[in-house]
Amino acid sequence: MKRVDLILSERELDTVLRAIDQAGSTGYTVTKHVTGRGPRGAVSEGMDFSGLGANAHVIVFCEPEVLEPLRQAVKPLLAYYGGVGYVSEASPL
Amino acid sequence: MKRVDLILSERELDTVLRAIDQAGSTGYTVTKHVTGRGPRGAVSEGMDFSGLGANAHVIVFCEPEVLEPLRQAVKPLLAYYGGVGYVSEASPL
Amino acid sequence: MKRVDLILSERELDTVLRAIDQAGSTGYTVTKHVTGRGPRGAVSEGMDFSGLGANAHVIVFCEPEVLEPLRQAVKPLLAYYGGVGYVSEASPL
Amino acid sequence: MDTSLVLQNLFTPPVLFFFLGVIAVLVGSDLEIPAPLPKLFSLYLLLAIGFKGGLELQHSGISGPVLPTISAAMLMSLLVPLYSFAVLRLRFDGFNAAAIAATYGSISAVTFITAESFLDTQHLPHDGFMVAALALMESPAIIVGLLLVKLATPRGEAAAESGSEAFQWKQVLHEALLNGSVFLLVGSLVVGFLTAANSPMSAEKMLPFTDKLFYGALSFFLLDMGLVAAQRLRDLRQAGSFLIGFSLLMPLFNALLGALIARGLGLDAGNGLLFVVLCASASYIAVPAAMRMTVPEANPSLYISTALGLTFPFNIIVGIPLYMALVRQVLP
Amino acid sequence: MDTSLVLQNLFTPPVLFFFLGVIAVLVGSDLEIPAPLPKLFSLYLLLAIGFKGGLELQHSGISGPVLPTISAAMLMSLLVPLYSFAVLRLRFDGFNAAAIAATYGSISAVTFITAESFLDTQHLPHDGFMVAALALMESPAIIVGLLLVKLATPRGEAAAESGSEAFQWKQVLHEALLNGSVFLLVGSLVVGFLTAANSPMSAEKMLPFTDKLFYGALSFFLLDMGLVAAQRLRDLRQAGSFLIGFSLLMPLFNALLGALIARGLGLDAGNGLLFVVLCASASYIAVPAAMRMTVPEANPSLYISTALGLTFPFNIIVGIPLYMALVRQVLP
Amino acid sequence: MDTSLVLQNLFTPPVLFFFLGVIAVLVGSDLEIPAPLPKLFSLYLLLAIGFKGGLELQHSGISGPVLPTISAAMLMSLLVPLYSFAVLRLRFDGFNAAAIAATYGSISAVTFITAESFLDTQHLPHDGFMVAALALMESPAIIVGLLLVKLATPRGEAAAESGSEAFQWKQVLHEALLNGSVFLLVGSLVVGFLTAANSPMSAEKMLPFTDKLFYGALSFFLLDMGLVAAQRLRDLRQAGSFLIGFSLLMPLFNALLGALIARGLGLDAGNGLLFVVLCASASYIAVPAAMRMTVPEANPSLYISTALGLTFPFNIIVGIPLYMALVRQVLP
Ligand SMILES: Nc1ncnc2c1ncn2[C@@H]1O[C@H](COP(=O)(O)O)[C@@H](O)[C@H]1O
Ligand SMILES: Nc1ncnc2c1ncn2[C@@H]1O[C@H](COP(=O)(O)O)[C@@H](O)[C@H]1O
Ligand SMILES: Nc1ncnc2c1ncn2[C@@H]1O[C@H](COP(=O)(O)O)[C@@H](O)[C@H]1O
Ligand code: NA
Ligand code: NA
Ligand code: NA
Repeated sequence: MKRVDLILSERELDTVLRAIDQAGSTGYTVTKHVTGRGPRGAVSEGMDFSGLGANAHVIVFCEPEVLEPLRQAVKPLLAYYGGVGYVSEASPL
Repeated sequence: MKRVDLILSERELDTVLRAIDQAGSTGYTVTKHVTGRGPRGAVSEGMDFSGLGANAHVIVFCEPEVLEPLRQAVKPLLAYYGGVGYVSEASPL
Repeated sequence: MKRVDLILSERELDTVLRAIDQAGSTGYTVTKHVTGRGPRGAVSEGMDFSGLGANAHVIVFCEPEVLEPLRQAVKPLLAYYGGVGYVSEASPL
Repeated sequence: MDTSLVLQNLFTPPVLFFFLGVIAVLVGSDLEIPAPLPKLFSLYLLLAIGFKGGLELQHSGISGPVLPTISAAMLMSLLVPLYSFAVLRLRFDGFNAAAIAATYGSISAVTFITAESFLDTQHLPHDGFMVAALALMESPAIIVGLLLVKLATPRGEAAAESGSEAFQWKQVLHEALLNGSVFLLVGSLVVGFLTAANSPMSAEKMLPFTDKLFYGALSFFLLDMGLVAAQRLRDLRQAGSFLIGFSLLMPLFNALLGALIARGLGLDAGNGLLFVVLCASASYIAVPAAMRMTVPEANPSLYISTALGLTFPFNIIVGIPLYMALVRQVLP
Repeated sequence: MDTSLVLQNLFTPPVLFFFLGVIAVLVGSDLEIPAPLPKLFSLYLLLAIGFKGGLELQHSGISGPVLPTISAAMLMSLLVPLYSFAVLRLRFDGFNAAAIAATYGSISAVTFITAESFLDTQHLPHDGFMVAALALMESPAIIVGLLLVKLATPRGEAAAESGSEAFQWKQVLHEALLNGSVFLLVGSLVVGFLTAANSPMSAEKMLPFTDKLFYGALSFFLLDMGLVAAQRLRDLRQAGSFLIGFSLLMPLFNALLGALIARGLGLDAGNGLLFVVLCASASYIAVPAAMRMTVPEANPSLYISTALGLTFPFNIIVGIPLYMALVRQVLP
Repeated sequence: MDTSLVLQNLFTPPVLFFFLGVIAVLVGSDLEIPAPLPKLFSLYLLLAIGFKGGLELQHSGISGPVLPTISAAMLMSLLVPLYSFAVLRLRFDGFNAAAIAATYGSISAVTFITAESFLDTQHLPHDGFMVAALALMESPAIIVGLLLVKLATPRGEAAAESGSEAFQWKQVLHEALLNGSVFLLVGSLVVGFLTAANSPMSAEKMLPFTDKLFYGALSFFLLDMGLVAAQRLRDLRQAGSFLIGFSLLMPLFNALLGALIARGLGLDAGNGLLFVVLCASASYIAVPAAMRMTVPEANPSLYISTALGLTFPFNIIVGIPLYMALVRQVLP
């Protein structure tokens, strides 16, 4: 199994979750109100109330087959709006 | 070392944490107010105030020996109440 | 690429984030209000309001080169103040 | 029926803000009240309603209709799940039927509070012991829900055959009696009661918080409830027309029965309406919490969406004035 | 100019708590108001200001200067971004210029609220329809911001050449009209209006929450705004002196224009000040949200830091009394 | 001693809600007030108490017993850790002894506030300068805590031998003086003082928030404190009977000393009680924050559990009325 970690702005979260569903994943987990720093600058807790909002951290455990459609759906979003996505190995407990 | 990720309802959290302790882990980390979707439907932030509550994400870094007792304690809980558990490799920094 | 997970008290967070920046990472992600248990005892949600505060979970995706300076900057902090750090493999989505 | 009552209910801030929340979801606004802020309001409302109920209970004393009314309320919370279960079994398996049935035996504190606010705008008095009735209707419904699972599901049969005890009664009683919201409501009632008896001056000092602020906080919370209820509405497509019909007709039936009992108890119009609302409302906090734990075989989106997505809005918007009209007809 | 006005504004709790927040960051205190608590206050302020505006609008009626003033306000929210864009293009690319320009066309609800509080301490009346003007200035600025991108950036040209539609207008209009804060403000206005018309007694019951608590909640929120604004100040080193100049001079110019328009509309001193404040303030909630989504090429730390780190503090601390003096000069 | 005082304190909402929280944990209810809601209340209480203290300080002026009292309070926050350390060294190493000692030199704002509420129910006046004393007792205790580590632990000796400076004094002073809660308390005091002096009308407008709401918010917060304190109680098994004895007897000793000093200062009963409460209470916010950072060798569950799990409940429930009786005895 694969583990995908996506970190992106809360404002694009719904779009990304729809893409995950369509890629055929059996599920996902979301942590909101996450902050951080990346190439496009810092996202701080202080801005959570403002229009910019904070980040969301999405974790997807999925079969390797799901990876490719997920990549195709999510990568353009990350490239356009910012955010990062990484894949690692995981096996069911 | 192993890294175990457990995602389950906050309502079963205490039971699972006790199981982790008994399995002999040196510690664990918990993020609450986590949402997501799985085979049993969606857990949304809007329901956080209701009786269903949100999910919790538990991370355990442990020796491989701990894995087996952990699995035996936690898997029945996940099977009965819902939730997922995955294992991956990790080495101390 | 490497994935580094650091779990430490929110009170040392700023120091650790500065160390991450100086080690040359392109970014990091932070989840605050995280609780847990470790060798130095439990950190509970109930104490979030008190002076002890809760934990923070920091994730860093970085090139292998960054690992060594990161380790040198962060390990003494973890050793002195408590907290854990683990490394695993990850590849870009 | 008096349609002006519906309008009088409709054009009040709590109901209008509820609508605003519903509309926000329907038109796709990104308005949200992030967790745990809704929890703050729900804790506050339970604390305030309990405390005020305790003050009033101390002043009115435990006599007259108090004990009969509370007993009747508890009886209803046992009875409603029984006949609800019979109806629901026509379409659902025992687990789901039991979980939904328990939901309807219990109550919605917010519906009760909204009904109290409605009574205030109608200048109709009501009594603190109704809050005690409210508090005591949660636990029986939870227990009867699990009894139904025990008696009428494969899990129950398997346990009976093997002679083992598949049911962790300790856990169920714990959930039923010590659930956070039940505990806070009952506890605040006791605190209010003790304060009124021993320190009237400090009771007075609580009022800006528990009383003056109440109506605004209720309105704010109903904005969130509108958001949440509308999100739940979507799940109901999955539920089908049987359940939709159930979630609208069962409250009406329970209301009718409740009105007749209120008449038998000799309640006045204010307490009568509250009694009816207790019978007609369904729980989306304490009971789902307990059901999730004790009947994990049931699908939460069924029981919570019916209670929260349909019965709750129905009661808030048309139910309360409708029940008021009913109470005026039935009570002498 | 009357410096006593500056002092009268300065020594009020909202402004002093704002300062306290700024100082906390400057001296390095670890004081923080963790998320989502600031959201609670910002939701509350929008709800309360909308509701009170709705009540007043119902009492004053929609006549006299109401429609002309609202129209003029909307016009300003179209106009300001246009000439701001022209100025900003001297230094910035089209994307950044458009995003910053849109920010200045829109408004800051907290600045408006602080100005209302200032008027109250000056015993100057003001009207509910100004809240409607406030609510209606967000959307046009967002739309004009995107039009600027379409007309004057490479993305726009590429789209025009290829004949394709690179701009998701649906998404933009959605952001412009259904943005959570715009929706809550307009919705609360309507709720207030309907409540005042149909249930004056329940409007009364809202006041402890929406009215009495307001000043204190504003002060608390401004403590947080002070923390946030001061954190943003750091980003401004990156922005350079051109943008710093812009963020202080553009509000002054907009204020002057606004004062002349207020004179033309025949507004009194209270509404006149509010009109000027609408023109002079810049958005750090609705517009950045929309810009992030529709102009991701722009650097958020530029547009949000100017609006929040400089223009906002400037307006809160010296702007409001300055504009008051201006209004007294310009209005007959 | 007058047991009616104990009962008069017990049957007030703040203390009853504190009990309710304790009971919730003891019986195993899942009632919880999720983070960061408790933070909201603790920030609110600090802001409100500071602001009100500032208003009163402005009215009373800085004369008479003001400066002597504040000086005496600061002296006590230096003195208490010294003799506490001597006692604690009988059982603990230097690090733990220093951290616990510092805790007892400092104060608990919530205990102080509860004592003020108690005085109000007793119709006893008290003054704003006591809030200044409260604010100024945190920092000295933190500094003396670190001095103890420096003088009496292996780390201190190692640093002295090597001639190096193992202690980051800058960091300690920063924690001591700019800690968020100290900063907010002192800041709000200054804001209140300046507001009362310059804009009495706007001070008036703050009162519904800072004053009217206060008692209810305190009660709500004490519900949470009850939950937290009871959770901490469990840790105390680990602590052993020596520390349990210390956490109950040391406050009594400090109270006695405080009462004698209050007599020497010529304080009246109201301010006298507050002075005693300052001496007898222990910090679970500012000092633990500083100790965690500057003495990481010490075990946090020791110093925070004693202060929060035992001394705090003891003071809230029996301490305050006991000290009242003491003050009545000792003061002329
Ligand atoms: N190297 C990284 N490691 C961990 N998180 C990252 C990294 N780079 C970016 N992020 C996260 O992704 C968010 C968006 O990044 P950006 O691409 O700058 O918009 C940041 O705010 C971080 O939370
Ligand atoms: N494939 C998955 N990847 C990540 N999280 C998951 C996945 N499946 C389930 N979850 C999480 O586990 C929770 C419980 O799942 P469930 O088994 O449906 O009760 C969900 O709400 C998700 O947060
Ligand atoms: N084995 C572990 N697995 C996961 N998290 C851990 C582990 N050990 C410690 N932690 C986390 O690190 C924090 C600090 O640990 P400590 O070293 O006890 O100060 C704990 O509160 C946990 O959140
Ligand atoms: Na019912
Ligand atoms: Na503007
Ligand atoms: Na003390």
